[in-house]
Amino acid sequence: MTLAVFIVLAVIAIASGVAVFVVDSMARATFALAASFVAVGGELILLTLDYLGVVTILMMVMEMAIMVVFMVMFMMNPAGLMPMSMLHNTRGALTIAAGTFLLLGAAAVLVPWPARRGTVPADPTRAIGEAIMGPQMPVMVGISALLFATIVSALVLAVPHGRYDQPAHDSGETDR
Amino acid sequence: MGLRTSAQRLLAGWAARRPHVLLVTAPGGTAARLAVEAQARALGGVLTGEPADADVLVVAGSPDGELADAVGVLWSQIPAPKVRVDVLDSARAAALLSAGIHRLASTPDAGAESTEQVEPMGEHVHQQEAEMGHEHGGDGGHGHGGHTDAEQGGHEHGGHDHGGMQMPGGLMMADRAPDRDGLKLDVLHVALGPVLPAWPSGLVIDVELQGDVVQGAEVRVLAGAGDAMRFWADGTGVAAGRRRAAAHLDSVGRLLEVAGWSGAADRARGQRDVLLTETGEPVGEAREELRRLRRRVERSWGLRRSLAGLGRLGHGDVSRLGLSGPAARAAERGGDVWARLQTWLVEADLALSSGPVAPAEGPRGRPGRGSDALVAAAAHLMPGLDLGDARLVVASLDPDPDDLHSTGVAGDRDPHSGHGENGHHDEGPHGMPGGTNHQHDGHVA
Amino acid sequence: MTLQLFLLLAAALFAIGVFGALSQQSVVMVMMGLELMVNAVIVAAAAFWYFLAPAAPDGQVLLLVVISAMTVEMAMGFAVATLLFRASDVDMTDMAAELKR
Amino acid sequence: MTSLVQQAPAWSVLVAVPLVLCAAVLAGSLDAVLDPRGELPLRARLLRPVYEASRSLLVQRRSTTAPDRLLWAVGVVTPLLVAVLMAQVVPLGFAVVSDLGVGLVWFNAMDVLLWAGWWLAGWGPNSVYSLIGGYRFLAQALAYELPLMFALTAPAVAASSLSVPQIVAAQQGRWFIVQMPLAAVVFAAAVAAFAAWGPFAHPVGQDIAGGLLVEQSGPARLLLRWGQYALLVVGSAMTVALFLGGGAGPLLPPWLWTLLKSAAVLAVLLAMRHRMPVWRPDRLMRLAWLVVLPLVLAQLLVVSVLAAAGGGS
Repeated sequence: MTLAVFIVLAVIAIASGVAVFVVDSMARATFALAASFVAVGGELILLTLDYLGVVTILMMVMEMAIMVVFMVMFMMNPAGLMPMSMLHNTRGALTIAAGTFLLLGAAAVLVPWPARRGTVPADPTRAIGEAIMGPQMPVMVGISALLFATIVSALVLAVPHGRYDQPAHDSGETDR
Repeated sequence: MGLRTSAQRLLAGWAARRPHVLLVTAPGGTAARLAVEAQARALGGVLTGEPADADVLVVAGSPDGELADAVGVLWSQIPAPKVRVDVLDSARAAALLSAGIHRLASTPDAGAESTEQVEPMGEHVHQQEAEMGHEHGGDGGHGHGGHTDAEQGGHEHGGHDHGGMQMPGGLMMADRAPDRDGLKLDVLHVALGPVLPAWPSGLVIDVELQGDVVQGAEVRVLAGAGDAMRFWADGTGVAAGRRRAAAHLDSVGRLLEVAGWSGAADRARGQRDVLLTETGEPVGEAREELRRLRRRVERSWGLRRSLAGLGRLGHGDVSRLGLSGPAARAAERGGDVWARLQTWLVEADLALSSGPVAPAEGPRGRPGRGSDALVAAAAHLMPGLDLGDARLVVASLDPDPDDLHSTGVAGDRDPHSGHGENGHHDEGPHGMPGGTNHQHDGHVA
Repeated sequence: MTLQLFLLLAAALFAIGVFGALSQQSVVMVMMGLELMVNAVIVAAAAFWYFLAPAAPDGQVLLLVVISAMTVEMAMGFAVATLLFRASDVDMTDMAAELKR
Repeated sequence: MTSLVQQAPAWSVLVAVPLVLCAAVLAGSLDAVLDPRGELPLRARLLRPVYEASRSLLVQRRSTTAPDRLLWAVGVVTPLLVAVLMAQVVPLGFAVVSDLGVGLVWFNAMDVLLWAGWWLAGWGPNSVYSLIGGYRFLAQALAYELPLMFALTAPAVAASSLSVPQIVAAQQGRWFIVQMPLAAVVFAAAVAAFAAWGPFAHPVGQDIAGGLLVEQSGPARLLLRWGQYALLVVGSAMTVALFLGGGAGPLLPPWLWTLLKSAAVLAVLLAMRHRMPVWRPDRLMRLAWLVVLPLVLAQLLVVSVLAAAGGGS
């Protein structure tokens, strides 16, 4: 049963992953990627990682909803109504990709993975909660600092100079 | 289509209990419009602004020229089963509308002639029901003009472009131009009007949109048939004061509808109807009702927050644009959308108690000039606003198409241009990180 | 379900991501390739945690770090894309390379 | 009243779907009853969902130029689908379809699916107003999502669990609304926001000719409307579970208490529709980030301190 669910989700994840680079429409590509992430979230739930699986779905769908705005804003042909190719060096990329898959796949199958140590905790969510609030606290502190730095630098990069200079004449709302 | 079962009849009967009426007003059709609005409400129907949602198309007055074409496009966009009702005489509005709705109920698809047109990238299935209720007998051929790629026809959402690249489906790729954040983004050309919810029907404002931000605006007025009577300005019947108050309440209703407060809008329209019909109602009672509405509106924190500071017209603008009437007097209160709303409410009250504030003027200002100036003001204010704010500004000025038409300027004057403002605004944060002011490209029908 | 199956899934996703990142011209599409590679890393990390060392929470913490890294990558990617686009109306990697000259 | 919420047998999934649909239809009736406009007899109001459904079933299919049919269809079904998926973790009385350990996060993730769903419903038809509606929803989503997340965090901290049944169990003594009224209000408002309802109806606003709904006709329109109602219903039930003690109450059976409380919350949400103006998204954004978010964080701090103090004893 779980094997069947695994296979279905895996097929969805891979098929929509391929679809990202096959479909013409940027909107479709973005939401194909979102579907791939949702399927991977499902795989995590299969591995008893309920919390991380659901969080993956949450984060990635949100991210893709924002992403699609950028796609539509910057791309020449977001709806894919006009046939045009946005690829370069397809053959080389395909070769490298196939090589990567063969290499990683061979490693996955051939490496003698060590035996399992320990058992899955009764509540993995509690386990990770206690870990990040206990011994792994520095990691989370580091991540939060990184996220904050990201917010600041992304704003600095993306926003034209003087965006937050309040206009002289009014409170900066849309009145004129 | 052989499945005309009793079940289908039953459904049609139920469906007709809640008709969705799309109302188009042609110049001179104001009286008919008011009658239809009242009757639609009484029949349990709802007025809708979207052809996709309509099953009864009511045309108040007789459109011609471009407006008639636009009505034809609208009719073709309404999915069957559908009924068209033309109302010229307000006295017969109720009977015609009821007959139309009855027709809708009794014949789910009897006599339906379906025309199928398959176009390159989209199919349009028109199935046409009985058309009925012509006051003016011989005119059988309402534009069922198929799918014209019209920029008019309020709901065709026209995306015609200048010299763009041709794409499949007859679409054009959008132009690009710098937006206010310094990004070079696509420009869409969209016509607002002539038919939109809570919009002065017949008015068309061609806007250049980047995302949902208006970068330029040009006004056109679709000419109507003959010399329309200016209902609000020189209609006869009830006393001048009541008529003036009703005119302002009509505008208030439209503005509140655009602001998304349909309950209060409905109250304003209800009072308007009472003022126009029941001449016997004591002034005191009408004023009390009006004051209650005003208190309700003025106490709404959300509305005030939405309207205050928007679309400001100072004393300088008033004289430069030649504004008169309430819109000019609103400059005393700050000259924004909120001030214009308050001015209408205050002046409606004054009109009831002691007659119109400026008896020589119409509700829109100086006769023959008022609405023209309002339209110019709208075109002046719109660039730089997002589409919702632009709609609020237009609704707060509320030019009267009848007024525009009868002055004779409408047909052949130069469009008032907002291009002087040009597309580049650096007016500061719109308050939306990554929100609505984004673009899309060529994906517009 | 075995570790190998999960790793094969991860390898496939990673390879698709590599293809996308190498072949696409648009900056945003390249980012989508990167996202798919990170997606593969998530699968692999979760599988290693479950099949090799489920008792230790370190694997889960690693996953959290990966997910955060993905959001960071995304935010910075958007910022850079916007910057490029503002600077020169470009969203293609080839053209961005030409800017340097 | 001490019994914990039980997980219902597996077949309850099959019951939950029609239950949500029925509730959505009843919400349509309630909406019509609460509609201040017009002077219709009660019967005509109660039957309004039937009339509307009949219209939708008769209407012919209608299309636009060059639509993205696949994504359009996905967008149209999403709101109703999300409501059904959310309902899996919302307890009715003391039974719940699935006692997912992380039910709260599940609810949150499902509401994020709406970001995609509403946007797609706007993108699909290939029409200006409709797409603007989609963008407006995303702008609004950025405003409501963080306050919503922190409002959800508060009961989780107080009950020290992410499981909805345990949160219900934790407030049998005192409802959480007592110690976190602000979180409750913010949560209910966020429900209206993700359903694009009432003051948050900007994405379907009249000023853009109906926005997301402008090109939707027939069954598509019906699905979106019922989706909105279903979201409001499920959101109300979730408010009851998180803040109003779930099925707790004297005399009446728990399921009835849940229904009564949910109906009350739902009525408040529905009544907002015609009685308040729609808030402009830029002003809403300002309010959400500068006022509501700090307030909710302060609320969370209070709840956390209380929980730490209570946990220490």
